[in-house]
Amino acid sequence: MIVQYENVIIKTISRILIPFIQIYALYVIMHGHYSPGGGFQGGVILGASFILLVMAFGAEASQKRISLKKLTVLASLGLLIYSGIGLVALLWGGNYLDYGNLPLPLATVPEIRAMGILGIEIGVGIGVMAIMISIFLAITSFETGGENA
Amino acid sequence: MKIFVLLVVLLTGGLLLAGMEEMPGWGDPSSPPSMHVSPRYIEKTMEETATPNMVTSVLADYRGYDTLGETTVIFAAGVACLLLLRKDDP
Amino acid sequence: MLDYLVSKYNYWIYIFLMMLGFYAMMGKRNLMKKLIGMSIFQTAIFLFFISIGVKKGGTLPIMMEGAARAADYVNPLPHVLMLTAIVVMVSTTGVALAVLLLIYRRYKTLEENEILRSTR
Amino acid sequence: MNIVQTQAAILIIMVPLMSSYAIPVIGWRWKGSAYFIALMAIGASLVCALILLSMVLTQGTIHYHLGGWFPPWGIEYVIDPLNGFMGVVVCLISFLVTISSKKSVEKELPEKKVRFYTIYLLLFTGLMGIVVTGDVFNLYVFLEIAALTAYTLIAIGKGEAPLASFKYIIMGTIGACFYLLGVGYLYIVTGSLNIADLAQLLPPLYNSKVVLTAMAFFVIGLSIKIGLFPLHIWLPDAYTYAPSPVSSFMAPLMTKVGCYVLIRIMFTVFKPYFSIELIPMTTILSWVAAAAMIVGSIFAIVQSDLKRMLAYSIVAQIGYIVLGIGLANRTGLTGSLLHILNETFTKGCLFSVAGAITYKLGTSDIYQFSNLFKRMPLTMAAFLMGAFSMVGVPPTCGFFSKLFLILGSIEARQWVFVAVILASTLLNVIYFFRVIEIAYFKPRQLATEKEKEILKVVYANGGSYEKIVNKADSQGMNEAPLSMVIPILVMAAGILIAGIFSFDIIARVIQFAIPSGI
Repeated sequence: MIVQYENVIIKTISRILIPFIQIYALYVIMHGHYSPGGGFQGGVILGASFILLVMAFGAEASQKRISLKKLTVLASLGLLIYSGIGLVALLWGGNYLDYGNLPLPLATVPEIRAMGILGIEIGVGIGVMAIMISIFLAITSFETGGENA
Repeated sequence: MKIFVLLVVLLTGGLLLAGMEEMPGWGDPSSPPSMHVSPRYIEKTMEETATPNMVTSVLADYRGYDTLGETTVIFAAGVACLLLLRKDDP
Repeated sequence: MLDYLVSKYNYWIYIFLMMLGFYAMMGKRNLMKKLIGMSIFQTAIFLFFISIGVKKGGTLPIMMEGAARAADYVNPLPHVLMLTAIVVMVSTTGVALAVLLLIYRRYKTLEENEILRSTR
Repeated sequence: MNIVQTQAAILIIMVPLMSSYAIPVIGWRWKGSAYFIALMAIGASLVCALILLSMVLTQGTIHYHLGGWFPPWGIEYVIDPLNGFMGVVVCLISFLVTISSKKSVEKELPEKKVRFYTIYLLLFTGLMGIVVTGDVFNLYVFLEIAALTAYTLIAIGKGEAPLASFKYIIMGTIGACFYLLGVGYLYIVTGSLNIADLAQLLPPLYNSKVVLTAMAFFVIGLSIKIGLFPLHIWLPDAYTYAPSPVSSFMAPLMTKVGCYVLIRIMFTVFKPYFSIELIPMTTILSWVAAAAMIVGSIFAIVQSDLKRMLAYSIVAQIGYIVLGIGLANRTGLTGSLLHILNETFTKGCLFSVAGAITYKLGTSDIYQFSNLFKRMPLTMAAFLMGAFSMVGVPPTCGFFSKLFLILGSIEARQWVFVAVILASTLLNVIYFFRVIEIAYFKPRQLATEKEKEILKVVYANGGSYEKIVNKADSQGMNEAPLSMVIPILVMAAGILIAGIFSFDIIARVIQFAIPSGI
């Protein structure tokens, strides 16, 4: 379990840092097209900001913000977005994951494809973030919380 | 036991070194991987997917299904850790 | 021999790293050290794949202005394959750590010979 | 309806994949729904597999371009008679085993059902993804999904399961990384990742060392995955300590899909000419397989636990399949494919029987099976059928697959292998009929005190005497629940039907499934 000690320095610095980490993570997810980055890297950074939150403020504080139940639903949601976009492309003619057929109101096919890629990145980002945090919480709270047979 | 393992490791290493001759040298632009499939990714990325970052366009569009498999792997790992370590079901 | 060594040094490094991980996986007694060996083994494979894609004179695979010529940019395909392999490595290490936790909780040790003695 | 037909190649993966994402969400409120979603998803995949097989046999190979991109650039699904046949076999056995293991999941893992069925369905998706894909790297991704979920499912078991799972993780990762290295070595000399494209680009490079190393990586990596004799160390522990629903799902499928990948690599990616003449790969494999058959059977004889005995029996049967591949002639390969079908049905049936026995008796130790035929007649009848098929008694499918293997080795002038097959069959007889003998004939001699029951027998004339009766004997019919027994009987019947119609199956499916050029 994370040894919980009251250290004001860590708490204040992390309180300042976490919002900027999260904004940077969203930047990384969104700008997968133009700069190195994308769903996975952004999702991991977003997850890391929550892990910093748990380390600095202890598991109980973070329990209020994000519970394990919501995390699994969030992970499934991210993945359902990804495969859902593929399915929509399937239903609108075209093969699975063929973004050219997405019913987006954009002019040219490449732009629709770019938006399809962006949708994929968002789905992966959400999924990876939720999974990173749930793995971290599962492993750290194994001794006390989720003791299983 | 350790000697046996060391022998196996040295043998495999030697075989790998021997199997290295025909491999293209470091960074030579006319190596098969750089000539066969990837030129189309590089030249057609802007035309076909309007995404300057080629890695993202290959990752999400040309070989998008690999990424779906990959995300499923990480999803399986997440649910696996919860299954192994947590007692309560969601 | 020397030019052979210089022109293909990336393969030497990858083979050395891989054998290091391979030895650690099979030779080490402690289960955690086996896991670390596994990570070295997989990292060596990433190095091998990425070193395939390098082109002399090629830059980052992000399109700048002007016509795209294949020789200007590094081959993006190995990078994509290794993104997948890295995620696979992370997941396998995560599950292996969870399993190690279960083993430690049951046997109170990660030394292979102590575990085998208690199971006999 | 035609959208299902044209898109069947992807729906066979997409339906289980998306339902495995949905299970945790829906399971949040309705815990019992996890089993039904999993069953429906596997059923839908079975329907798609049957559609695919019928389409392949009528219209020839199906090509499905994912994302709309053409092969060397995008990922392609290629369904030909070989993986159509494998797909139907995998789906059918998964469907039956899922039904039969419902009760034991509720008994052994009561409060972990939702996550268990998510991982269970992902394992099924991984296996189907391996069978259907036509892209070498995509096969690695799904190989890793199947492997990762298998490690987890084994580690849930009690006792030494986590240790067995960790050993499997180490060896399985070495196997998967060797496979990935093989892909890398092929990529570095050809530049492509698509199986059909590789098959065209490779022939001029056949005598380069790099391609030789790639072949070595593939064969060693896959030998670890299928548990071929010298590299099978992880298999017995993994399948014994795993919970019984997991071992009855993984035992018939994981290793056979690995054999399919070996066939695909040796005869489709590399031309048969390369694997047979250029490097003696098939002769090496056949000698290793012969050793596997003998050693696997010998180890199976000395086991006292039914699941461990069946696990060693898998190692022996993998020897048969790889021997069929090693013979490298049409009859040998027909025998090998028919043996994959037979082995999947038989092991599915036998491991489900072991699951039912563990469900009822709480133990799978063979020496506790005294007069089990009286107590669990239907389950033991299915066990008998499975034993007959393993031994190769005529009407069952095992006889025909062994027959073709023997014909193949005669055709290949390998008399040693004929002797090895017969010897291994004899060893099979020993370890199966040992179980049947204990279960049928010998009542338990030394019943412990608490199990004795004083049975008061009252005569008509009032005199009475007390008879000491073994508790086990007096229980009478104590059959496993119906939902477990029916799938077991269906699988047993499947063994018989596959045997009787084996010539039709060969003529209509397996004949086309054999890669060309052999």
